[in-house]
Amino acid sequence: MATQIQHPSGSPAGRPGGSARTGVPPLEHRRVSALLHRNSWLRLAGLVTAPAGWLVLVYIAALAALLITAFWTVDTFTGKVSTEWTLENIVAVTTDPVYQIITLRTLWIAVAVTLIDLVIALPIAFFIAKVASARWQKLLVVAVLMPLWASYLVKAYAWRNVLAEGGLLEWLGAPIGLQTPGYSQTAVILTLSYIWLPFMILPIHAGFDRVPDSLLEASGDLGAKPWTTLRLVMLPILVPSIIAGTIFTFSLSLGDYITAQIVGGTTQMLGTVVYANVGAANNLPFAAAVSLIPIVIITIYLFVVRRTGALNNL
Amino acid sequence: TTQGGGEAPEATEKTEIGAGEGQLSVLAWPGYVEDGSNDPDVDWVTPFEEETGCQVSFKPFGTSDEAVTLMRTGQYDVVSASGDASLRLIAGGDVEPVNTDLLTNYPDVYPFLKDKAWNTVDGQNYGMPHGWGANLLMYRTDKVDPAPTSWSAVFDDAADYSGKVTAYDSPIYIADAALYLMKHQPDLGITNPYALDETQLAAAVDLLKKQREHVGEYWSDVVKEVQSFTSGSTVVGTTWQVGANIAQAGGAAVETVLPEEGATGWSDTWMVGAESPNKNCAYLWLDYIASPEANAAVAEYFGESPANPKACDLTKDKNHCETFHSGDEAYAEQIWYWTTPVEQCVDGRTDVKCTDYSAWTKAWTEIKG
Amino acid sequence: MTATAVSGSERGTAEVPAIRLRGLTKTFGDTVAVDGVDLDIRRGEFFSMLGPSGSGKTTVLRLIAGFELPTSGTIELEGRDVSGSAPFERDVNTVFQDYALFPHMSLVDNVAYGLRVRGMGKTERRERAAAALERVQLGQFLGRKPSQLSGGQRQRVALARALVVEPKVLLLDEPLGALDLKLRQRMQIELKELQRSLGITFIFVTHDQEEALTMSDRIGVFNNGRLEQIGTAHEIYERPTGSFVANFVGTSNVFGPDAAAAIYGRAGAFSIRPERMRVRWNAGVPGVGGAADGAAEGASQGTTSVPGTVSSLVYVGHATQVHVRLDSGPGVVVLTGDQLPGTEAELLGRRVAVAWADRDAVWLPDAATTTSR
Amino acid sequence: MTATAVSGSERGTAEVPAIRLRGLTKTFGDTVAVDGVDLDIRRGEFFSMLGPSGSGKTTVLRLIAGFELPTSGTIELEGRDVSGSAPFERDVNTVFQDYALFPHMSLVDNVAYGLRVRGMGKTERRERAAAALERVQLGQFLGRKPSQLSGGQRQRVALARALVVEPKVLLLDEPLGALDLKLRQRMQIELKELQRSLGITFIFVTHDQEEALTMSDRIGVFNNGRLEQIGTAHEIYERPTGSFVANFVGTSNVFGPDAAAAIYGRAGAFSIRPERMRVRWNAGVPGVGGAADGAAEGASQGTTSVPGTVSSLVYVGHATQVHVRLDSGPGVVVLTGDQLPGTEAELLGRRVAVAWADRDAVWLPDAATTTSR
Amino acid sequence: MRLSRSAKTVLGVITGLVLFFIYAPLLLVVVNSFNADRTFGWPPSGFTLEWWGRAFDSTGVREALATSLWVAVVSTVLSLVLGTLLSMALQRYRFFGREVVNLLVILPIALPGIVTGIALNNMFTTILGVPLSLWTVIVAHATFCMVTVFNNAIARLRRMSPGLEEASADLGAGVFTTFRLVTFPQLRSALLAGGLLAFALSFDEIIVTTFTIGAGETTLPIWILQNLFRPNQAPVVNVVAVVLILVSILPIWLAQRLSADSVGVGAASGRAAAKAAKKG
Ligand SMILES: Nc1ncnc2c1ncn2[C@@H]1O[C@H](COP(=O)(O)OP(=O)(O)OP(=O)(O)O)[C@@H](O)[C@H]1O
Ligand SMILES: Nc1ncnc2c1ncn2[C@@H]1O[C@H](COP(=O)(O)OP(=O)(O)OP(=O)(O)O)[C@@H](O)[C@H]1O
Ligand SMILES: [Mg+2]
Ligand SMILES: [Mg+2]
Repeated sequence: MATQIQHPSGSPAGRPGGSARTGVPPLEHRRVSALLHRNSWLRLAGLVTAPAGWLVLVYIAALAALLITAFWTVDTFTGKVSTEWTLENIVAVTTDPVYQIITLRTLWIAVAVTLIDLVIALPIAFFIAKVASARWQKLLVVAVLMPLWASYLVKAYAWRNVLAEGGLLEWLGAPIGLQTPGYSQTAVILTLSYIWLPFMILPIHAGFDRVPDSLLEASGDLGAKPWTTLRLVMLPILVPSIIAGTIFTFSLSLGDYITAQIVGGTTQMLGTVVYANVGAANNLPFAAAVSLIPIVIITIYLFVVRRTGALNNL
Repeated sequence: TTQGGGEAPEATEKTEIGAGEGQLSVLAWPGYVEDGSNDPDVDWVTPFEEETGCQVSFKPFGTSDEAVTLMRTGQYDVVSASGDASLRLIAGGDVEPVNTDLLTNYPDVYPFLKDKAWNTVDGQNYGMPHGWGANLLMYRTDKVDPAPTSWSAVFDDAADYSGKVTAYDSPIYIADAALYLMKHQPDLGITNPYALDETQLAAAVDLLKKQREHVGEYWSDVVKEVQSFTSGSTVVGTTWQVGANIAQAGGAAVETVLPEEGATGWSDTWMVGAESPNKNCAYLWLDYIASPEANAAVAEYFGESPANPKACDLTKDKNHCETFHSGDEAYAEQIWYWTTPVEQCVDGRTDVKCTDYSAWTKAWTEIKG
Repeated sequence: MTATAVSGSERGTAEVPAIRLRGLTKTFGDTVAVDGVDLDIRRGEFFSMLGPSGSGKTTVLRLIAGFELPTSGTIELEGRDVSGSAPFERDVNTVFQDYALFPHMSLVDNVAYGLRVRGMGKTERRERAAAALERVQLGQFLGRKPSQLSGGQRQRVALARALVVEPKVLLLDEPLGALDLKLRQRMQIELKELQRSLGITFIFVTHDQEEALTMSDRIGVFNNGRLEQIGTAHEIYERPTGSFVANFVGTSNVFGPDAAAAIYGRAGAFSIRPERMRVRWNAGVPGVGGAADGAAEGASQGTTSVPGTVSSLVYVGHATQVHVRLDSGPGVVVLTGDQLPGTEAELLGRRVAVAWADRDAVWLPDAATTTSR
Repeated sequence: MTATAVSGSERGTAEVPAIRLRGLTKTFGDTVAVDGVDLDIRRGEFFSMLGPSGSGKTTVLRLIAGFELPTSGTIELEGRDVSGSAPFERDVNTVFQDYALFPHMSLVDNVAYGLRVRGMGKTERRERAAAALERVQLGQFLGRKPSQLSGGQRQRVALARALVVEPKVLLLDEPLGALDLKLRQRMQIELKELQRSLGITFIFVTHDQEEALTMSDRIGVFNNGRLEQIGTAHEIYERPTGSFVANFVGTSNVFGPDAAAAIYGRAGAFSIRPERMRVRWNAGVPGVGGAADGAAEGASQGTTSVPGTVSSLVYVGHATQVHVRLDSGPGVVVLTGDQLPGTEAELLGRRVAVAWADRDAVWLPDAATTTSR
Repeated sequence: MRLSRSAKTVLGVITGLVLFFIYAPLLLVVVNSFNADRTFGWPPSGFTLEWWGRAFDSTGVREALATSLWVAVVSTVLSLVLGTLLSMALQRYRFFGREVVNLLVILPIALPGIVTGIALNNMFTTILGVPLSLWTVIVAHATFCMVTVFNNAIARLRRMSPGLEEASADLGAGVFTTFRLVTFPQLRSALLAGGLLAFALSFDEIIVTTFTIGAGETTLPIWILQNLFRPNQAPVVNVVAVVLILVSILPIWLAQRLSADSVGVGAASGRAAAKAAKKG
């Protein structure tokens, strides 16, 4: 039958001679494709030029320019930048206790936000990935994702109302004697934790989802109770996902100034200082010097976690 | 040399207003330029556009400092500059002198707003006065007793309401402390809160650092501040009249007072960008915005005193000008309008160098800590 | 089959069996994965579960290990009912098909894991783990990560990890499935030897019948969630109780009721193994031994011979499969190790007779039942 | 081997071969994956590549298909040098081991793909694809996605997809590797029949020797990137040219030079297949046939018999492997289909003789070379 | 892993609490959009639909929304193109500087927005002399949105069998045809997920936008920032936020369904494929 369909005329033995083609069009000559196929560097160049060029020309150049600016000064009255090299700004930023305190405070806020989010995200991500039924899983992921679309500003502002004296938090917490922390550093930590929480849950959830069930079963099989399994098997495997989450929460918190403005009361963060200098005081060189602090911190962090494979889990 | 220590660049003054160029880009405080997109009832841009054919694009700024930064890009034709921005703009050559003769509404403007340090350099006028207001002291009548009459409520006596004091979030607020010191520590020799030498600044910074311990929140946004007052998170602190109005309208038990020391305040001037390609539209705007109708609408919407007395008749709230002490020259006299602190002391001292705005900025960061 | 299953279990009643399953049933939604399995497995036994894909082998194993809970029925481990216990409460360990080695731990930590969660000190558990790895010839790789090993090596790590905690029963789910032939054969021998020397009960899942036949003390053949037959390799191979088993285990020439009636004049079906048949090459040559028409043309001494035509020859190295289309219907395969009396071209289409000893015909009791299921 | 390879290629010189490889070499960094392979494959031939894991089979296939470019050497397709061409410029198609079906396309679109990229109109290509699917008995599943098929079905789709563009040569990389035994056997038959009816050249990679033996016209045995031997199944199995081939293809009892010298008084090594040996069960019983000490105790008619002890018995269903440790050293395996003369317990440790016909001993020319490599 | 019923319950309760923590403030936003009190005192002083009416009348909101959509769409498209190219380059090739590029693509999202913002602002205005406009915003957004597309695409590419592209070439398709017919369709859902995230990031971006937007242009977040603290506008902002949340359900649901990186069918088939690959 096969032969009949494929070769209505002629015997199959005729085929190998190559004469009895049944109208399959011949292969076209594709010069460009063939060229690309032969030269892998050409393919690579075609792929990498535009995005890498973009990143370097737009972003790295801009960062480099900013770094250079940090060594300049500005005439504060006319606002003209003087391009004489000086370490004045850098020295001021690194030695002035005010900036050291602000840096430490900002770091503390970022670390606290990261830890809070981590502690909240772990159980819920675990529940979604490994306990909830397939249908619930989908619903819960959507439920976690949705707040991402509510405006950041609106969320911060909502927290302003929650935290207000006599606001939602006090109103709810009154029976258990809960008091609002007011507009303060604590408020900033709370609000940032809230805003960045989905960014922590999602990668951790994906991480949990990737741990094969058989590993968990193997652990139970070898006598480990669920808690031990979590500690010895799940968490180590999750490390890259967790770090991916912390990159978001940590770096987003590190550079924030709007939340600090809205609920921070008197709290100053690094972002506040940068913003005050560039947006208000028109002192870009000094702002650049201050922004070196988060750049250095984040770069070090990225460099340290690079080898865990976390960067592939963002 | 100018008063500000910067060079006032020579510019050829305009001699007539020609036909509009068809477009105008405006940099202003939020609320100064409304085209009905936020509230259909609040619209004074559309009539201008219809009248002159100049299409307005608008960019708001949050603080005077931001205004200076933005104006420096040269992308704006006109700007509403407060006193703490105007001198910097003039010195930087970002704005150019204005031939007030071409502005039909200029003659109507209150005389006490004309030819002032923040809008006139070397006798050259740099713009059209627009409106002014004072930084007042607001307090919760139910929480603050007795009613304060002095800024000491937020300085020396701030501990009474620790954590519930508010202050304006800008380096220019240092002037408020300086004003307080001027009255309470005369031996410091402060004669103008915008002319502080190193020791005077240090004293002001000290005062503010002490205040900082009791500040619950710094505000740069008047509604944010009103909210804090309404909820009770804040009970005493500096405000604008408009804030008090909103709070009272919302039923909050607040009252304002112009304290015995006097107060700082702002007086805004519309200026023309030096590199503006739309000079005709710019002049048309300057003239239009000080017209009684427009000035009334802006003053009422933003909450300040109009510069044009004729505007007082056109406000919806007939008491507006009274509430804001519009024509009250005595009241206006008590106000130290925002001026950019510069090295060359604005109080005329020549024996010392004054601290400039960048020193104030650094000091402000230090105060907030 | 039920009869067989019970007979299987009856043997174990004297002593307490290592594993006793009674009426074990597991359903997933509408699918009945395991359907009333009764089974006793003796201590120290090498028991294989054989069956086609989806027949429920893995599910039974997972029920025993405790990863799934039975829908109904009970599981006893050395006389103790563990039907509802968690995996970590059962003295049973599993070697997973995909090995399930912890990717973030070194080999020695993988193997020491079971001891670690039992609270053994670091030095001791590492020593034991090292010894266990030594036993599976991986003593030199202690510090490696699983990803740095080949499939066969991983399999041995999984084995060491399961054995180091000295379970009473070891469950192995197609542990050799992913290995290539040579390696699989070597591992079969190693596994069998290990089991003998340790005396642990092995329950071994495979769908490779040769593997099951060569390694097991007893074999359970699964089909559709049920145990079709339980018995030794010999019993399963030589005396299948149904056509399913006859066909699944090894190649069988099954003669249906019609053919059986024609040949033996008896209702029912029977099967004969290819290697039990002989081809009489000269049966079709006139004068040497005339081809009979129709039915049984039995020579003396209980031998039956049926005429047919050679349809193909397949050389399999150690022997040749001769496919013969019988005149009376079914095509049969004969496996012959003898030299063929001619080239392939000469033999194709030749008239021959296929002969077998009557005692090699296995009567299938359930042929009818099986087909109807 | 070089000699063998060249002889293999010599055969193909009369007509233009479908594939001609000359000095084909491929290195990945330090690894020499393919090492100077010369090979001619005739048109319409079913050629299998057999060899252990990592021996370079897949790499040769990928070189022919054009997925890799050779480090040195040339590839000719029907006389045309294609060494540097892209895959889409070669009239060769591949059935991938994991099938590589496009998951986002229905079966019919998968199969029509090759026609689509050649610019054939929608109606015509779908008709042809449907016909091709019909041919592999999947006519009723046209609209399904690959994920809805079983392994065997996917394999057939991959086949249809490759065949519908009518390639001159079809490359198959372990197409049956992932299937279970029964299905694999069925697919082997189907594949072979398809190849016969279409007359297309098949190059078939496998590491399952039985598969290679049963299906191929010729087999090339790979080892370490080189071709060890090329020949028909018979040649490879019965006349291995080296101990690697003797051991890799089927089970072999290889006697080293020492043993060979002791038995036949001749240097060199030889091998004997287990099924060619016989066990003389009564050789150890006094008075029946005395056990000889030491060397060759040949009976007449060119038969050699060597004494030893039964060390184990493995039942493999169709036969039993008897492992005998010879007194003179090596352990050998004898495959016997006969009934054993006793139970396992009785036979273990019994003194027996292992006998074989001298003509079944295959002398390995390269024994020394192979070991040194 | 079998958990005890109590453990499951505890986890469920925690999840419920966290969801409450996530949604309570959002609910407050919803409530406040009907709150008659302009400064949102709690509990609400009265119910009003005024803000909703105003929001629908506000041309400012509509224009800002249109601007935001335009910016988000264009920068998403740009980041889709760039991110896909980059992911293919990094996944398929080992080249000098690969690690650096890998780090580079992450940098714009990892560094604080204000740093990115002032760096780009400085770049555009001082160095290049380009006037700020919507296009500068788009360039900035595409720069940091690229990474979401990149990550989704590269994750998918890693799972994708390289055999598929070989099969395509084998059947006669050239490099571009292969991309169009084989690679792209399989990347599609990953690109959609990445693109949606990019869209969301761009749509809600405020800090970088502040520094790169031109005069007279207003994106929705900028509009919100400008109006958040204005007496008559703040309640309208709440309305806008509520509408955004409601409208976002659709794209999220879509992304969720189409992304194999998340739970469900996709993941299951991915695991099956991995298993099959191991067997081979
Ligand atoms: N978790 C589950 N959910 C739903 N059905 C399942 C589940 N596990 C198994 N099944 C079904 O139960 C039946 C038996 O599956 P099981 O895995 O036990 O078969 P098996 O004999 O191990 O097959 P294989 O040889 O393919 O591994 C199959 O039909 C399978 O589809
Ligand atoms: N892309 C590659 N990079 C580096 N080494 C490779 C690559 N492909 C193959 N090799 C190496 O080349 C050698 C031959 O591999 P190949 O895949 O051809 O073997 P094979 O005979 O097909 O084995 P298997 O039976 O396991 O499929 C192996 O050592 C392998 O590790
Ligand atoms: Mg299974
Ligand atoms: Mg291979």
